[in-house]
Amino acid sequence: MTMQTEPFIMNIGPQHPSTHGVFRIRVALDGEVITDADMIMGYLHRSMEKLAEERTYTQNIPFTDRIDYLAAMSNNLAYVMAVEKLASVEVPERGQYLRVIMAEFQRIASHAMAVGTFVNDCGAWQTPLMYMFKERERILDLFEMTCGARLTCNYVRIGGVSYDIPDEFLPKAWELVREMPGILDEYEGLLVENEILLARSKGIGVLTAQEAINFSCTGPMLRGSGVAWDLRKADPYAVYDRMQFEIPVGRNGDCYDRFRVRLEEMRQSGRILKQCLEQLPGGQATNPVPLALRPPVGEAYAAVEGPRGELGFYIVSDGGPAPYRFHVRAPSLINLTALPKMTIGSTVADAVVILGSVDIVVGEVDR
Amino acid sequence: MTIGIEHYLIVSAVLFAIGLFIVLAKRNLIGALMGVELMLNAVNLTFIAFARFTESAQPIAGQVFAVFVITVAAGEAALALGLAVAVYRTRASIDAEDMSTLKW
Amino acid sequence: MPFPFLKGAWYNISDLSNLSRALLGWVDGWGNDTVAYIAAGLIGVLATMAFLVPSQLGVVWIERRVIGRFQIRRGPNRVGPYGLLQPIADALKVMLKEALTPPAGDKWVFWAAPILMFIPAIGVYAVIPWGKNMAMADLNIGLLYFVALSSLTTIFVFMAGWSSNNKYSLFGAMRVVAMMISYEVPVVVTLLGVSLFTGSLSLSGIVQWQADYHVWLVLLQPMAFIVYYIASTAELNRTPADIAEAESEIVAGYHTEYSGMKFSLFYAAEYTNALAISALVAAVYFGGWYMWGLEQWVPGWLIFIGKLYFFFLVLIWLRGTLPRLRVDQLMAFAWKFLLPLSLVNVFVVGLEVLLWHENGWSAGVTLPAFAVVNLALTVALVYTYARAFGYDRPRAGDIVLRSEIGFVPGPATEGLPGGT
Amino acid sequence: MDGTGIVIAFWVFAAMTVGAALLVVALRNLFHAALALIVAFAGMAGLFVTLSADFLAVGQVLIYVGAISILVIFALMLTPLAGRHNGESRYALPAGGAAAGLAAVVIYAVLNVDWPLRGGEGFDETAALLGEALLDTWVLPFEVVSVLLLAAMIGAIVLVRGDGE
Repeated sequence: MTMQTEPFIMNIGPQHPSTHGVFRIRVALDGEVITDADMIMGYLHRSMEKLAEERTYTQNIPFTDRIDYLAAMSNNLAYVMAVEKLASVEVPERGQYLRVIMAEFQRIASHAMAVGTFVNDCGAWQTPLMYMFKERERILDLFEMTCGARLTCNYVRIGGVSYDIPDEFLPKAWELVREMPGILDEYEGLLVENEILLARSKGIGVLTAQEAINFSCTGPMLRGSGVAWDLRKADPYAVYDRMQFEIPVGRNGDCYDRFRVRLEEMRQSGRILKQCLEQLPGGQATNPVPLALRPPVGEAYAAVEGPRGELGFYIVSDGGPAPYRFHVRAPSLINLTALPKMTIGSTVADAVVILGSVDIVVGEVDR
Repeated sequence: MTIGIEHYLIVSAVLFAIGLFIVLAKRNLIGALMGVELMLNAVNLTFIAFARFTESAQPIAGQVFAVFVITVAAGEAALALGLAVAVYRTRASIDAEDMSTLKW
Repeated sequence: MPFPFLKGAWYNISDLSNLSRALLGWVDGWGNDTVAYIAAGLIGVLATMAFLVPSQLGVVWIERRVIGRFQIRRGPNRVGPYGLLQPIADALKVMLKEALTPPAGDKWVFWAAPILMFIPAIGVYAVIPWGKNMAMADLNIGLLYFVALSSLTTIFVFMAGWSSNNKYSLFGAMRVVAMMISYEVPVVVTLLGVSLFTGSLSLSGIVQWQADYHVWLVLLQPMAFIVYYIASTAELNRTPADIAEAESEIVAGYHTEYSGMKFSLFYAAEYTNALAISALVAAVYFGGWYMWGLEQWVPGWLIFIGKLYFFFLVLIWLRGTLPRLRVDQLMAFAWKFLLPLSLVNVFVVGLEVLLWHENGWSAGVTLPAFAVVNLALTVALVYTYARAFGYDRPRAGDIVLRSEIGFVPGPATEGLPGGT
Repeated sequence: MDGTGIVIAFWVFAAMTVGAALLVVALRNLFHAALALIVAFAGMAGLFVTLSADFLAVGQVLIYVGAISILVIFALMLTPLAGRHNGESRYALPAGGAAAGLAAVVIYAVLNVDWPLRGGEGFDETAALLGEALLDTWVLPFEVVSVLLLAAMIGAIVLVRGDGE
């Protein structure tokens, strides 16, 4: 006996509470089980890579804020590092430390958002998200007092950072860093052993290490699948080579492991921040560079370990004031390509959880 | 005016007739099943009306019978609808007139 | 005297039924049965409404405030003192919103569903015993009536989901049907234990039994209470079983397409149902108006409403803290966890009733003994079974900290070079 | 209490039941027909109440309105391609004749038989009476019916299960 029915096609998105923006998955269903998943992107395409070819190197920094609006600092850093590589600009030590401090704070903020929305996608009614927002809010306050913006910071500059930190920054940062382990213990106490969360995320959306590598996944997606890979260790940039920290790695490759890896990374970021704040040297934070920077003809690729994975910028210079080619290796987009692999065969409810565990930012997927 | 047993029996007869018509005339299998349910309901009404109005050693017996009818109706509904779904799966149709072969 | 029926009875606030009985007696004096029946019905309806309408507004405020506290925020506090007028503002807002009807949907069914939703939601209040002698209609099959009427909700939810002509809605509707049918079984089987023990299907009778024996049924049948409360939470479509309107999965489930007043009708019906379930739990398992003598000093109906609101708060608590289960997990939970437990409960209760009544043991010794036995059984069964039923537990080695890059041996990296 | 209330209730519920049953025949949309069927079941529950069969009335609501009609609707949803048309086959005319004839015969019989009526009221409380009767006089059929239900359930599961599972 065979069932002769046409598949039930359902659109998850583009307007849907769980797609984290305007992203659409067209799924074919058999009952609740997904038999086919088709990702449709581009609803948020803003043509940033092309627009960047018309603007000077400094003018492009705000674009990078808006690529991944939850991790503006990391994006700034990656882009600026690419330009610095291209133009061979040196950054003073204090600038390097400030960059790392901001990037790690940004990682905590971004992971807090990721974990919160992930648990939301599992069906919790906003409560974990609100808890996560509590600390994210304090981090955004730190950003605000440093550069005036909370979300789209536009802080890192070619040759350093836009402003040195204000006087009230360090006490607040120290307070937060000291409280961080306790806060994380609270989060873990709330979430890690929650029976329903375990039921919803353990064994769901399994991606083996081989598959994760084949899909070029990076970040918590890759680490959740048992691959200890972190650019901060593999190819240390800024001052990460002076930091003591560890790479949290999951062994099962399911949604739960990705969620746990994120929680653990927040802890490690706290460690890094502590070391950075201890070692923070004095002196100049920025080497001034001309606003209309004209790097020599050539190309450069620089990548950082962003909250979502390897965030790389590839820039080609023709010697003019604007990049000839500006390309972003967006971890959200590349991690997302593993989505059909993970969702086919699971249910609709699982698909939402899996999407939540990938932690996409649609601004970065579509650019 | 009082309502007697005749009133209930006539309502029941009308309902039974409607149910019979549905069973005999409807093309859709599930539609026909609705007729069966109506007929069973009509029979129940008769039993309960008798239990209420007629002389008997154990007047509740009519209601006991209705309980059995309801129970059997539940089983019948589950089974018949299962049949309808099974037929639909093999034939992609639940039109009663399409089901004219004994074997396929 | 303009109101002779008020003489002597009205000031006894511990038994408001005096008031209505006096009023009825007065109306009955006119010599017209029909008028008296209608008056009796009207009094009951008005009394129920006198509870429901303020509660309806109250619970919206309570839920928003309490959930706000759960989520470290304040909740509504702008409209009126402590945001008390927020529900009225909410109500005005939804009334003024445009009521959309999906053009490809089934217009009549679409309109009828939210209105019909209220029939079971309000109808079940007829049998709630607010206090001694204070049930609007003390049906001798009240418990069954309650269950039967609340099972009607399924149909109206399905009507809403189907007529919207929206795939999310249809999904939600199908889920509701599957879930409600599954969870009705444990609900009915657990309540069976109650009526076995008390020998009554009437809610007033069950409360009276508890008052007579000076015990709450939850002490005698803790397992039944747990099973019933979980199953009825699921029937209410509240977290962790809100798969019918699972916001993160199917937008808003069966009421995705509803807006304005029609949406708020669903919303209100949900609260009405939640209050009704809380009332049933308070009456059946927590002694209704009975509180070991406290009802001598405090009006019984106040005690009852207090218990009712307590269980409503528990529902809010669950909603504020738990994620949602998946459909198949919920079904498995109903059939594999709740149903066996409720069957065990019926068996044990039946055995106990048999022992008790056949041997003519005295209640003073028997009931404490049963309470201890049942509690032990509950702890053993619920705990061990829940453990056996539990999903994968987190293991110590799930997350490994590495200071070097490389592969971590584990299920995900099988066949890859391990540990470098 | 054979008062005006019962008379009104009877006519209301009888009209509701028969009217809804006619709608089941007349409505062309099968889903609407199923909804009309639910109304007919509910009216039937009302008629049961007027016959002082309160337990059965509630049972009717629980089983017919709450479960069987849901099953019918579910079956409708599971057969999406079958066409939701509630039309008649070519046997409509003879079927109508048969139904009308049956109704006529039964009504004639009802009106012309001298029923052995018992005076007095209906039952006070049927739940206990029913329970005693079921577990006393009718215990064998009761058990047989439970076996039948089990068999029907297993049968239904076997029927709708696919081969692959």
